[in-house]
Parts: sequence; C-alpha cells; structure tokens
Amino acid sequence: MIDKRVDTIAEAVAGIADGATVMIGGFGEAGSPIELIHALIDLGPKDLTVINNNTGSGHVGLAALIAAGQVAKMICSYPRSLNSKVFPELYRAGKIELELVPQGTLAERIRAGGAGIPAFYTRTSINTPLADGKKVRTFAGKEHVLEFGLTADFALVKCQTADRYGNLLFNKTARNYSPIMCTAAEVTVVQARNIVEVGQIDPECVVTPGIFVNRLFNVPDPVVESELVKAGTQYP
Amino acid sequence: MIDKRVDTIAEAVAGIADGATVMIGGFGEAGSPIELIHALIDLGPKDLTVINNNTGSGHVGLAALIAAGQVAKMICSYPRSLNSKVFPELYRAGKIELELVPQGTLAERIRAGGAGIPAFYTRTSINTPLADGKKVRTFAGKEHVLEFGLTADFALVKCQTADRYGNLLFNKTARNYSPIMCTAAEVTVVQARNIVEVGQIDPECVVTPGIFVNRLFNVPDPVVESELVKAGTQYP
Amino acid sequence: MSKPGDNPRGWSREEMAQRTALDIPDGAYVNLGIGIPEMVAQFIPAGREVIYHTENGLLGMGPEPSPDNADPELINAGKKMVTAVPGAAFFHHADSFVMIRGGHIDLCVLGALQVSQQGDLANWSTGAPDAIPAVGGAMDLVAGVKKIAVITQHTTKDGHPKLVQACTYPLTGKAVVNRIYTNLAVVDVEDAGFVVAELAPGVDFDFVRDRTEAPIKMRSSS
Amino acid sequence: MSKPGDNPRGWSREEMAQRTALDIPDGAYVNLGIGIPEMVAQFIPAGREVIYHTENGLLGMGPEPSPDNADPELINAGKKMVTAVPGAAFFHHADSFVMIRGGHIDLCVLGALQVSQQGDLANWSTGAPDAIPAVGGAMDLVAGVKKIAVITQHTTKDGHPKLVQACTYPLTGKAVVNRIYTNLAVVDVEDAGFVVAELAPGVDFDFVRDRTEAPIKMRSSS
Repeated sequence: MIDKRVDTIAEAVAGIADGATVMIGGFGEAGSPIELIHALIDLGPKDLTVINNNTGSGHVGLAALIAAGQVAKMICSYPRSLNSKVFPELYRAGKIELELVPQGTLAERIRAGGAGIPAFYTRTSINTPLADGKKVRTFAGKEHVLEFGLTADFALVKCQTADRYGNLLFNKTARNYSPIMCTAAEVTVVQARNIVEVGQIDPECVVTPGIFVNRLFNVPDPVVESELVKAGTQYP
Repeated sequence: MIDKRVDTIAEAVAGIADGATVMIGGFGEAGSPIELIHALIDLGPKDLTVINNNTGSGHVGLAALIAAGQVAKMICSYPRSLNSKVFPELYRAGKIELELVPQGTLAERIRAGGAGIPAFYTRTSINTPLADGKKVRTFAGKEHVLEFGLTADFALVKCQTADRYGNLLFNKTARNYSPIMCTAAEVTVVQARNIVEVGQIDPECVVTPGIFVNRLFNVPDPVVESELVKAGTQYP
Repeated sequence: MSKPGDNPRGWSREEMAQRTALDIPDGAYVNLGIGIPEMVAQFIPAGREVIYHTENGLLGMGPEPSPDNADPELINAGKKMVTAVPGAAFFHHADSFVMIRGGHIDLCVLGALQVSQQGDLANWSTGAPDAIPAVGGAMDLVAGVKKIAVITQHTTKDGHPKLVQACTYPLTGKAVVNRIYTNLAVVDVEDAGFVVAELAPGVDFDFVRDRTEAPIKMRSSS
Repeated sequence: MSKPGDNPRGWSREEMAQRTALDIPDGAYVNLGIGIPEMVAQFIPAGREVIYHTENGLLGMGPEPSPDNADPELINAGKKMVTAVPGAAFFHHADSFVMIRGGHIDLCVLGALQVSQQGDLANWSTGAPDAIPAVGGAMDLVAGVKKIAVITQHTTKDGHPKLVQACTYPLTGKAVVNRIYTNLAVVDVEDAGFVVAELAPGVDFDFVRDRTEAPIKMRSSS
C-alpha cells in the first residue's frame, strides 16, 4: 500500500545531511513550511544550500535556520525584505554566500530541474550584471542567456490538502514555488493542513500529483509567521 | 468589458490565412476541436503548417483538413494510427511534409514557445536519427540535444467549461496538448461545451487562465470523431 | 539641472497613478509594481475591465481585504494581503512567469531609479557595495511584458534627474521602457529619445527640460 | 539461429505479462507501452498498489471501462478507453513529460523490434523507405524513466533473433534497456552483455542461446 504519511516531524526531515541542497517553498510567509524548517533546525545539519525566493523574516522559520548558522549559501531572487535582518547581517559580514537569480528564471530553473531539462535560454537578465559570464546566444534577433536547471536533495513545502498518495492542493498564493519544487527534489517532504481519504481530491484539480511526493506530515494548525515576527518570537 | 465569446464559428476561425501555422489540440480524438477544424475547412486557407500529436482519422476533422489539400506540413509525433489513411497516402506521394518530433519534446517545445524560452536541451532522441544535425552538448556526463520553442499564429482547442474571461476547464485526458497550445499561439480559439458565468469556476482549479484565450465559441454538443469515422462520414 | 528647494509642482503621487490609469484600455492584463504603481488600480475609469496579474501566482487580483477577509496566504508581489476577484485563477510560479516571459501581459507599470533616453531601466540596485542585491521579478517583467511604463518622480529627493542620458546604476533591462509618468510630465521614449506627450498642470516645458539630463522634446501637435 | 517451424515453447503472451508483473514492487509508478505491456497491469500480485501513468495525461489509470462508463475523452496512450482510479490526477502533456523526462517514473515496460547486448533499443521504426515514421513517447520514456523493461517474443515471426549484437533498425535509445522478458527467458542487460536470469518452463539454456544473436550467459547461482 502506498502511504506517504510519517508519524513524527523528525521522520519527515530525517536524512537531511551536512552539505545538502534544500528547496523551501513559500513566497514571504505564504506557503512557508515553518514547522518543517524548525524541525530542520532541531536536526541541525550544517553547510546547507537553501533555495527560496527570500531569506525569511524576524527570527523564526527560514530566518532562524540562517541565524542558526546552518546555511552556507542562499539561492534566491529577493533576499532583502521587511523584517529581514538575519541574512543581511551575515551577508555583509561575508558569512553566507548568495546566488541572486531573477524570480522568473529561478522558477524556470526549478521547473527545468524537475523536468529533466539541464539548460534553457531566456531573455531575462540580458544586458544586466546578472548575465555576466553566462553564455549568450541570439534567437530571432534578440540575445538570450543560457540558464541551468536546479535540483535539490530535499524539498520542504506546505500544502492545504493531501491524500496518502501525496496528491496535493494548495491555498491561494501559498502555492507559489511549491509545486515546482516538489518535482525538482530527490526527496519531497510536505506538511499538510488536512489529510483526506484517497478519492476525495478531484482528479481534475490536483495541483501536485503524488508521484512527486515522498513524505507527508500532518500539521493541522500551522503557526502564522507574521504573527510570530510581530510577537518577537525566536526559534528555537 | 472582457467578453471573448463570438457569435458564429466563422468568426471564431476568421483571419487564419494561407501559410499560417496552426496548433490543433487533441490526442487522437480526445480533445480534438472537430467543429473548429471543419470551420477551417470551410474558410479554406492553404499551405498551413499544422501542429498536432497525430494526423487524424477517417475523413473528418484533421484528416479532412489534410485531405482538402490545405496542409503543407505536419509537425507531430505519431502520424500513423488506426484509421489514419489520408496522411500516409499524401506523405508517400511526397505531397505533404512531415517534421517528426518525440511526443515529450513536442510538448516541451510548445510549452517553451508559450513561455518565451527560445530553446532548451533534452536527453530525448540522443543517439537516434531524430537528433541528426542538431546541436549536442554534454551536461553531467550525458549528451543532450538542443530543441527550439514552437509558436503558432493560431491555436484551435476544445474545452469542457469556460467563462467569458476565457478561463478553461478540460475533460479528463482531452486536456492533453490544449493548455500549452493556448499559451503558444498569437490567437487562441476555443470551442467550449459549457460557458458559465464569471466566478463559477473555482480559481484553485482553473487549468487555462483567460489571459491565454482570445476567442470562445459555444459548441454544446460536439460530434464524436470515432462515431463519424465508424459511420464513414466525410467532411465536407 | 534642478535645484534642491524647488517648490513641489505638478502631479501628486495619486495624480500620477490616476494619469497612468487613464491610458490603460478596457480588457488589458496588467502587472503593477510595488509603490505608486500599485495605486493605479484604484483609478481605472469606470466601464473598463482590467485584470491584474501578480507574479507570485494570481491573475485577477482585487483590492485590499477587509480585516475579516484577510488571509496571509493571499498576498501580492509586495507581500501585502489582497483579494481575488470573481474569475480569478491561482497558479504556481513557473506558470506565472510563462505569462510574463511569454509576452502575454499587456502592460507592466514599475518604479525606477533611472530611465535612459534609449529606454534603459535601472530599478533594482544602486550598486552600493554594502547593499543587499535583490531583483525579484523586475528583469523578467521588462524582458517579457508587451509594454513597460514607469511611474517616478522626475528627480530624486536631492534634485538629481532620473531621466538620464545613460543609466549609472546597474540595468534591469536595455531599451525596455515605453512611457514614463513623472510628477511633471508624461514622457514617451522614442527612437529619437525623450518626447513629452503631456505636461502636468502648471508645469511648462522649460521646467521639465531643466530637470532632465538627456535631450527632451515637446511632442509637436499635428 | 532459430528455424521457422519450431514448436512454440515457453511462456504465452499472458504468461510473459504475468512474469513481468511479479517484478513490480508495491508502490511503483509504472508506464506500460502498447501491446503485451498493457496486459501487465492485470497480473500484479495481490497486496501490491501500483500506480499507472499514461503519457497522454493521467496518473492513476484503471482498467477498461464498462460500456456505460466509457468516455472517448478518457483514453490511454494507445487511444483505448480506460478508467481513472480513486486518487488519480489529470494533467497536460508538458506536465506529463515532466514525470517521464524528469526521472520520476520507476519503470516503463515497452515492446521491441530489437534489443542489443549493450541495451540499445529499437522499437519505433524498421527504417523501411515507404514506412510512415512515428515515434510517439518512446524516445522520451527510454531517456527519462528510471528502469526500462522490454517484453518481446525472443525471435521474429520469421525466426530472426531480436536480442542482437547491434541493432540494425534505427535506435529509440542507446544503453537504456535493463531487463527483457521474452517467451523463452528473463534476460538482464549487464555490462558484460545478456545474462539469463530465469528460463521459461520447458526451455533450456541452449535453446535460448541458439535463438540469440549476441553472446548470452546463464546467471551463475551463488
């Protein structure tokens, strides 16, 4: 029987080792799998490469993971946002590496990684510093830059509804990077608000088919990052 | 007000001119917009390049369009199937050109065309005759071939449910190429079984957002291709 | 060049947004950047239906929610809470940038640090050595959207022109800007350079020219 | 080489499918090609849950429908009407080939014209000048799926070996086949070439070797 549910959150993140590449879903707080990130802090692997649109807020979730010194490198499009203090300090101190990628190129690189496309051309970033050193080729009279697919050892994502096969539905704009990250990681770990019986998710509406999911953990009432940040909460 | 509905099927296909490239949705008969194809036969443009997985069956729909001598070139993955007689005869007689593309590469080329990706690398077809003459590059120790995005002047597709914005839902495996073709054509023309009020389609379940759709024509009770083929129907 | 201490003249932030809204046709698919561009939506003339795209994954973005309707998982690209209009669609990031990169969005309205007379845009980085570089979707938008409009003050707070001969800040994209809405004028970027299409009330052409680094012309009425 | 007129020996078509099914583990995601491979699904041992992918856009394909349940818009890659099991998902073609090309499918079972001792597969074209070339998803499947199994008669109707030193037909992919289920034997493709893992009842190794063009060994029991 296919049953991707795990009993503890420690099982959910088990095996994420020093030096691993981890994709973390979410755009700002929307879709951030904060309980899984905290479990990753508890597990404690170092020298992680983390792929996320941002770098977290306050001292919880992704910001707390960075503050814990576990992240050697961030691959993201917008590392500077409201209440983002941890990353900027470490970055200015030269203690964390940054690979800055335009948002759409980041999304497409993740999608390509999951789709078995090692590289593709895009017009985005041509004539900007982010194209420096990259291969350029002209198509239809316009220069394009070669970008490479991204894959990861693990993906951590949050969803709204799941079944034991790992079919997933998301909530509104919390969907963002999660479906493509599910396709691009060796092991995809999902925290789900609701786990329903197989057959209860409309097959016409499945966003992430179960083939892309490896572990499923039920977090029925996830914390709200912005509330924790407002309250000054620090993890751990 | 945004209202993509047109009143007649002639309006739906208006402007498809000699030499146009037309993507036609469907995999076999599933999703084939047969009423739109027949309207295209009535309109009569010549020298079309048609992109479809197959080449039609019997003497209706795509096969009838080819039989009418309107198609100069097919881009497809499987031009040989049960009850497919028209294309094979013309092909053997040297009267129609064929660009044979692996099915997944065809899908990805269409998706790339719609996504503003002019070219990408794939492992598919390496060491086969379909890679002949193409640029090859090695990634992670494996050879990959460079493939180019496909776009079209028009896409003709069939859907199950639509609203006046052009948001679309499909029926089961009739979805196939249609959503990606909607993204890759200058003008996307849709025949819809049902047209509902704006707001009746769940925003979490929209398959094709309206931004990709230009014209919408209601065909509440479309013919079933296999029944026509069985009955020996010929169009026109 | 302009002098710090000039009295404020021309359009307010709201009026710049309102003037921009006037140019958005019925049925347009529009992406609005963070800041003044976000305000454009509230000024669309009655009778026009405009659909807003936010690159984090929503087509059919509506206004701010009422407090009882707020969902921190329904936000815009600026990470503010928004609503979804009837007929909206949610999608993932790769699909969202298919719309942008694939040329499906009609208009994007962005802020700017500098715009050059060739339409080059700098709006993501001052290049300062201690700045945290952050680009978001700006480079994708200018590379893919059919028409790029900029809303910006005509000069910086220090009085330096933002419409320049050549950008000194790192580029977001080259030759991408079509029209600029400043507090002083509506300026088109044409092959020949900057052309004033309209002056704000109480502003004359010389005032604009003095505050523009690059050559600028008045559109000849014909 | 084998001689036309040999009495049929070994496994029937159904038994080949059944033998293949034995090797499919619980929880596998499997794509079954047209022909004998399609039959594998009906022989999965009780207690194993296997999910079938069909490249035209369905994960969770079920068996043929009853006549009152048939929908010509619910078909498999062979264009036969099928059903969808509870927990299924529909998706478009590009997403379907993300699963294939991206290495997410565990096993694909295909037919073959020829398999070489290096695991090269030819199954899409005889290269005949008047043939209509048609490839479908075969090249994508062999390029992307984790494990490729082939079900085929050991020889052609004319008695020619299908397990060969080098394919004479155009390739579908190079060094892609892992295991071959014929009517005579289960044959693994290893670095050293063909290795018989199991003989069909009543078939001896010499009989298989005589009908195989390339060198073939018996797996040593250890």
